Amino acid sequence: MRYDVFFAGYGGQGVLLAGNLLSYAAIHEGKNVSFFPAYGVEKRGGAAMCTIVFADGDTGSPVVGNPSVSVLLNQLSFDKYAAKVKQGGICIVNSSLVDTSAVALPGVEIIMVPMNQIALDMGDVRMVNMVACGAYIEKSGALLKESLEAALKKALPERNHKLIPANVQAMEAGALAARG
Amino acid sequence: MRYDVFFAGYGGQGVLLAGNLLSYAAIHEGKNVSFFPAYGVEKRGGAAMCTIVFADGDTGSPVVGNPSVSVLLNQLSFDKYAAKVKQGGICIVNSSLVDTSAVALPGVEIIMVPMNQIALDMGDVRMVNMVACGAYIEKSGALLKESLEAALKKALPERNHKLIPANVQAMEAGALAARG
Amino acid sequence: MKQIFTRPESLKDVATHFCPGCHHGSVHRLVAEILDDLGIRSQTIGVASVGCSVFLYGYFDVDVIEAPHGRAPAVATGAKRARPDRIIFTYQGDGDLAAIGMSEIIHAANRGEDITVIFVNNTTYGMTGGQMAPTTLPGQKTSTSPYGRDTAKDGSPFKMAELLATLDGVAFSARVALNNPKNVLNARKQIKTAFRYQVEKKGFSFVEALASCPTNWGMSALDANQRVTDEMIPCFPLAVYKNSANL
Amino acid sequence: MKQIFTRPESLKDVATHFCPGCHHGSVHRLVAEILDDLGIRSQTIGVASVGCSVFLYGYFDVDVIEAPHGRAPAVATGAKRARPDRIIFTYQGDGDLAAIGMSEIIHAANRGEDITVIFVNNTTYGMTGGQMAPTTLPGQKTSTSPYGRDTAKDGSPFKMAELLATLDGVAFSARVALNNPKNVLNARKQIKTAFRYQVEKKGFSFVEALASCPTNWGMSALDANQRVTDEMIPCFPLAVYKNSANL
Amino acid sequence: MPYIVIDETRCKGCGLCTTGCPKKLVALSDSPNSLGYAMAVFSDPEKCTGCTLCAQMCPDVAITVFKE
Amino acid sequence: MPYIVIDETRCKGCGLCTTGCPKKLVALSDSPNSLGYAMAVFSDPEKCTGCTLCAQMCPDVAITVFKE
Amino acid sequence: MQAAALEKIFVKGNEAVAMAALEAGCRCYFGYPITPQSDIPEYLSRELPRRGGEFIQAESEIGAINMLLGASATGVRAMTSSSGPGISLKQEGISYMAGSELPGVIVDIMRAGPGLGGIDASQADYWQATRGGGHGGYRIIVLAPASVQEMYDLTMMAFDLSDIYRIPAMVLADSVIGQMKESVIPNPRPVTVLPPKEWVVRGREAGEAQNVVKSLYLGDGEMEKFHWKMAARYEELAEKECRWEEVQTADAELIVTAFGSVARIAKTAIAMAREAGMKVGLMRPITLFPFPKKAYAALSERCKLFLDIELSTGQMIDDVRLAIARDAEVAFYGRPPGAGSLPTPEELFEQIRKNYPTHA
Amino acid sequence: MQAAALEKIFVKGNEAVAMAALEAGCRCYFGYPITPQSDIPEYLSRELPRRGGEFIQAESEIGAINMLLGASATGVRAMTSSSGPGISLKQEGISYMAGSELPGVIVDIMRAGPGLGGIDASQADYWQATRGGGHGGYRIIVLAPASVQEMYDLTMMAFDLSDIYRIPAMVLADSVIGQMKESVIPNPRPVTVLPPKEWVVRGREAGEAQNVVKSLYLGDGEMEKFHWKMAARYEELAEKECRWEEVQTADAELIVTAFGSVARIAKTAIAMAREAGMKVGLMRPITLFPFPKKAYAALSERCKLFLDIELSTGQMIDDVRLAIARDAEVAFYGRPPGAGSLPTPEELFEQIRKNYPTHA
Ligand SMILES: Cc1ncc(C[n+]2csc(CCOP(=O)(O)OP(=O)(O)O)c2C)c(N)n1
Ligand SMILES: Cc1ncc(C[n+]2csc(CCOP(=O)(O)OP(=O)(O)O)c2C)c(N)n1
Ligand code: SF4
Ligand code: SF4
Ligand code: SF4
Ligand code: SF4
Repeated sequence: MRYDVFFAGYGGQGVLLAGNLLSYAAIHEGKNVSFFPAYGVEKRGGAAMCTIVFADGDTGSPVVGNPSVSVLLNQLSFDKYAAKVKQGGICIVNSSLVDTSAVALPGVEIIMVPMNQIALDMGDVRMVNMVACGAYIEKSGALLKESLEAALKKALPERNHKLIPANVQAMEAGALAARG
Repeated sequence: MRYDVFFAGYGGQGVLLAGNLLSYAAIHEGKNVSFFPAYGVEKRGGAAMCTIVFADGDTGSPVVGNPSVSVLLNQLSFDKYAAKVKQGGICIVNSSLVDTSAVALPGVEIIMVPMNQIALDMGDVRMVNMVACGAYIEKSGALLKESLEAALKKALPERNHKLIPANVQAMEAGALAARG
Repeated sequence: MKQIFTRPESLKDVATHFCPGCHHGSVHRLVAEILDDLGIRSQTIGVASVGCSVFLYGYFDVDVIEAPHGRAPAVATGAKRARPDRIIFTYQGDGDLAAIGMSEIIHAANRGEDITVIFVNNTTYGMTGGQMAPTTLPGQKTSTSPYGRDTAKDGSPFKMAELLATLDGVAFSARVALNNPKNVLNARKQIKTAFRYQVEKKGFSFVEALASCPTNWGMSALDANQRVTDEMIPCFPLAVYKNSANL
Repeated sequence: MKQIFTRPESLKDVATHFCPGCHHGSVHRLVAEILDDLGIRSQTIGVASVGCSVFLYGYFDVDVIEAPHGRAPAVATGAKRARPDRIIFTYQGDGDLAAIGMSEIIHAANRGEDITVIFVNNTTYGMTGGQMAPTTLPGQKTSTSPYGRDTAKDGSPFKMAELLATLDGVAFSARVALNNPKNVLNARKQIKTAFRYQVEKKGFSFVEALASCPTNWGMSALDANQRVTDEMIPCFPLAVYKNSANL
Repeated sequence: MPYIVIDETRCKGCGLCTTGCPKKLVALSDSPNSLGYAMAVFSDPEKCTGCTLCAQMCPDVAITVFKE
Repeated sequence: MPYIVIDETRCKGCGLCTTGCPKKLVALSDSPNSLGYAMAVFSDPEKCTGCTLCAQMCPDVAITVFKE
Repeated sequence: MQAAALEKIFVKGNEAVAMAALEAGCRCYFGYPITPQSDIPEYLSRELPRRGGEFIQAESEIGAINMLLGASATGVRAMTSSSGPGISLKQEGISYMAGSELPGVIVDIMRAGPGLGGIDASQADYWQATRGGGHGGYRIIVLAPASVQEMYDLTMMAFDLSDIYRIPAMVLADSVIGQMKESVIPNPRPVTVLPPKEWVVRGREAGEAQNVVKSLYLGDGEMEKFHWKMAARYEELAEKECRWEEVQTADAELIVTAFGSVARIAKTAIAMAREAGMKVGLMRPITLFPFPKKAYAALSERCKLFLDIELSTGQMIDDVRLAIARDAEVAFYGRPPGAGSLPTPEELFEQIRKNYPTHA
Repeated sequence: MQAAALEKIFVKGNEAVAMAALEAGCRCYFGYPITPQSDIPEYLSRELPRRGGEFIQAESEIGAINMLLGASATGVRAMTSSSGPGISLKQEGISYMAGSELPGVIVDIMRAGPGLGGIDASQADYWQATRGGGHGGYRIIVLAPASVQEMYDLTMMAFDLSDIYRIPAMVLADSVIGQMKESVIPNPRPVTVLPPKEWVVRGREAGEAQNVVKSLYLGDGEMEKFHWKMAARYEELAEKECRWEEVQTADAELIVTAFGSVARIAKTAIAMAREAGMKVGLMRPITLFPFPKKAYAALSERCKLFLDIELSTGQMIDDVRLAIARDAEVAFYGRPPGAGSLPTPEELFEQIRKNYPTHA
């Protein structure tokens, strides 16, 4: 199998860390991974995006035109990228910040997860990205929760390992919310 | 007709001025001219060469492999370039400085002109190039003496025009010597 | 009620891309005010450099040439010689002016080109992500001096205002800072003097502005501002190093 | 009978291509003598520049790298960092060092690279036929300053020995001349000190030698030599500008 | 009475103005503006002298000062 | 007695040596050497002190100085 | 293979370059910051000093390339890296290195140009890299990685090839390959028989021959001899060192050809085409110089239609045209990207569909 | 023609360039000394100040090209000149000028390289000139004079073409053409309709639009649009501005192709061949970019054998191959010269003889 997922948000939302995390999880599962980050024109405070492709074999293109799953963390990202989700794909939306009402996405499953809200409830809004990761693995079934836990150890610097349990909890909350 | 002549000597012998002079003379006669100078590796004190081609029509190549006439002012030039003179061509040699005995040039007319001697006799060794020009027009018949006189006015800076009569005399002496 | 402080006309009414607390904004405003003060906006051509100030044309309401990295003084020279009736200023960062552009600034200064150079010294390469600059302080950690600038291998910070003041061609050279209102007001004064040199065709004028880069210093804007006071000014003394015509 | 003055071993026994009376030959000889004196020939790598001294490898009996025009200090930096146990010197003309190579010399000096720079200032571009150099004297006519160097447009001559002495990284900087025996002997002394700095790993050392270029000055060798006395030395004072370790 | 107006859409919450005001009339608010920055707010307007020092400090020209 | 030897094949006739000798023992000759240069010549050898100043001035290292 | 035992690491393309340089024994790095390659100097500024190497942030790209020249002349392995404008500034130095037969590795993480351009992916430096942006007529070795693993492996190879042939070697990648992360096997330095560097400047004892590193050829016929010698060396390179990747070319009726990141994108497009029943293959040159002419020629004997795709308005296409059989055709799809815009597999699939031969 | 009335002057190729620049209205010159082109700055240092123009001997070639950029941005006609190493150093600036759509004239009097090389004639900068030695993918106009008259005429044309197309223009000659003297008709500046320079920076009154000269393209799709716009402009150039010279091609069984000085030498060789009864012609491209592809294509419909001769190991040959009909062949004679060695007409005649088709 070849999986691809596209994450987008603004600068401070931890989009790249989320992408790294999924990448480490996929590696943990023995997959080949390509993680391709991109920034808007302005690096600071601007848009942040990344595409992760993982597969047993060749990952092929690191760029994906129509992602099978997109995780969109703010309005701008939603407006710009929601329509690109592949037919039959999934669009996971941070409903705390995104109003989807203006857009119809026929053939795409939209999953609304109030990520900011959940993260805030867990005690730290910066865990938005963990919530998003949880939602992603829940809906895609592409990776195991255990792999993400293992990945956290790799992706986070040693000094932040104490935060891992909280992060795992945030993921679980994200997964739960996505399950609907 | 297309004429070509190759001049070579060392730095101080006025080779380039001679070439310029012939060029102006040819222009005076309404010809197209190409004058191509070249230096040895060391500009100062090293070898100096030039090729002049003039014709009623197109001058064609500014570079000539086997000149119809070569005027060689020192031993080094003779050793290096005498053999290049075209079959049926003329090699005018400054016999004051060049020993031709070691070389045979079948099919080439060698004209020995003691240029330094003549120039010294005329009062200034720096007129070697004028002697050489005189010898050239005499042997080649390519240009009129009058044209060279006119050329002197063009090629020499105003302040040196007083030297023109002496230069013309040197040319005549060169021509006379070449006539043999 | 009168507006006694408002945006200068020479500065477009748009938000900048500068990070919060970045002194580039302050320098932009001051230069724009001087163009207004001296009534020279319509004569002025700006020469932008490569660095965080690359979008000069987006902020200044003047014609702008964008120079290659470090080459603004040469570009300005070409423009000034072609249009001696215009006011030409360059706006350059420390990487731009003191690293890659060292030759161009020294030679333009030495020729005494009638241009004004605004030099923003923030001890780092802002735009490219905080690498060591020629003005990085001894011991300062940056992304390419991870163990701190080692003067034994990397050399000491360049004092451009002093260095240029030694050249005959330089008419005016000063260093200013933007870290408190007094310094801001002084900076305004020196920048004005610098442009007056050009207006009066009195030769090359240079203002070095000590500036913060909170982002690449990894500091809050306030801490960064404080660092200008605590660390930069002691190393780079504020002064007028040359004022040959006493303008 | 003993030979009390003869060709140094580090100088090959060949004729040079220098014009009669050109001081390049004198500087070559002095540097070679110092290599002999200090017994460092076998450790030494020369870095040649582009100019009349481009044939350095033909005259010095040491390994040589030929640097692009102006870049000798950067080439020397690379070589020295790769082989810190070697003695590396550059030999550069004024066009090379003070025009196109301004950035490289200033930065190598500022970094305090452990190299020795021999700078031959003859106020012109010798090799290319006598164009204006950064050190051309005010009013001096050259093939590209046909009306004389105009300081208003062309700037004033650079005083490299003074300028570099202002940089922290520079350990030793001196200006010498070759126009009379006393100055030659002093030049020898300063060049020796410069190399001793490197031998003792004490930092960047620089010697500027005022030199004649009879050919491009359009003068006899003797007149050119006299011009050094009459015109150059007054403009470029002979002195040791920095000797940080008092060697 | 002099007063200042802080442009919400321009304030990046750097806080430099707060160091400029001799009367400490400018402070950073707790809640972010539309750009996500904790914006500067003006308080105690009656004490403002219209000295413009806050505005002098603002790198984003977000402060306009009014005075008779 | 000290003396100097001028290498014919190296002398370019620049004359700098003539300015170096305190005793004026070196002068330029009238006739050119093989390179075409009017070469330096050494005269009055008995006055030579072996001070090497002529040699110091020679850019072409054409002078060798001998002394006891 | 012992490589299999190595733990995979997950790193950026640029970091892989830096790691490979260390593994290859690179002792000195000289560079100047420029996006999107600054990870390379940043990594090496941390690691080189720890290993007794030298890292210099040069005053400029010109400083950097000339430091490389100086270091390389002493025989150490050394490298520089940059992007667009910086690579342009290095052209004189590269020409000198080529003229002096000096090895040395230059990494170009391309950005979009000309001029200041932008930091987006681009392949517009193809000509500059393969034809010599510098003066005087020379070639350098150009390797074009298409994955982070290749960033690693080809950087090591660049050091070896450069040392063996005494020709500067360039690793030419775009910002996709430079910025993306993939898992990489950090292969150990390959065992390569390198010629002794007898030409280095080193200081020397009496009696040892003088070594001179120079590009000045003034002897009679010396310059011409140099050029023909190098031409022969380029021939040897072409003979021995061409590398390329072919994917499903055996039965292909259309062969996509592309290098670097585009080839990656094309692979997925080709998979889509295969699924749609089209016989499409890929020819990816890995060495851009030497260009694998013979491989193209051989392919073009079987398949008569190529589709060249580049992140530019077309540069490699000339090399493809010059390489293939005279009766083969090359279609072109050029995509000079800008801010945030890259071709997608879907887009390339569309191009394949459009160009796929319909047999009447 | 009024030209006929003008007195011929006898000048060096380099001087003709300088004179033509003045006649073309060049107001500013920025340069740095380098052999074999220093006659150009030397001439202009005398003449420009007299005419109210500006001459600067820049601190370096980088200084010079950027001064050109600045002057050109204000709308004046301006120029720089250099050779080999200096042209390499200008590559970044040329790329910026191309990216900023700035006109400007750059003269390259080629010397032999790579590196320091030598000052002898060479044509090894062909690739650098025609492919863009700088980064980012752009082309500049390249004119290759073969006589002193053409040095004069093509320099003037360079100013016009550059202004019309807003593309930097290069006059590419070798030291033979630069150093030789011929008689020249100092033609007056041609009457050309030039587009108004509405884009210049000039300082401006309130209400006038801001002009910005820049090469930064960050808008969505802006960079791609720029590239395709330029590609279209290059097409237009190719359509309208190709220039070449054909000599006796009508009945030719072998067409020699060469540019610059070699073409001159070849002319005499061809005359020798004709005398020897061989039907040989000459195709000399005058614009190297745009390359006169259609003219080559047309010739190759009639004549199937070309002999490309270059003062290098072969660069233009690729353009010739890409231009001619598929069934035409190109033989090659490369002659990278060195100290004092140039191919002679006799030598080229020998090559013609060797390659002349023998019909069985
Ligand atoms: C020739 C070249 N080299 C490198 C770069 C990359 N670059 C862009 S901005 C910059 C430095 C910016 O630092 P500085 O001049 O200090 O300005 P700041 O951003 O700090 O204001 C560099 C190195 C470039 N654009 N061109
Ligand atoms: C990049 C580059 N620009 C220009 C030149 C041409 N050039 C050769 S030597 C030289 C100047 C020599 O003058 P200087 O450095 O003063 O040394 P001198 O010959 O006077 O000893 C120049 C400009 C070059 N070789 N390379
Ligand atoms: S990176 Fe630094 S210099 Fe650049 S805008 Fe941000 S704070 Fe200012
Ligand atoms: S040209 Fe000048 S510097 Fe060069 S060798 Fe002659 S005198 Fe010396
Ligand atoms: S050694 Fe002294 S005294 Fe003797 S010739 Fe030389 S300078 Fe004169
Ligand atoms: S100084 Fe040397 S070269 Fe000059 S004249 Fe005297 S001996 Fe000859």
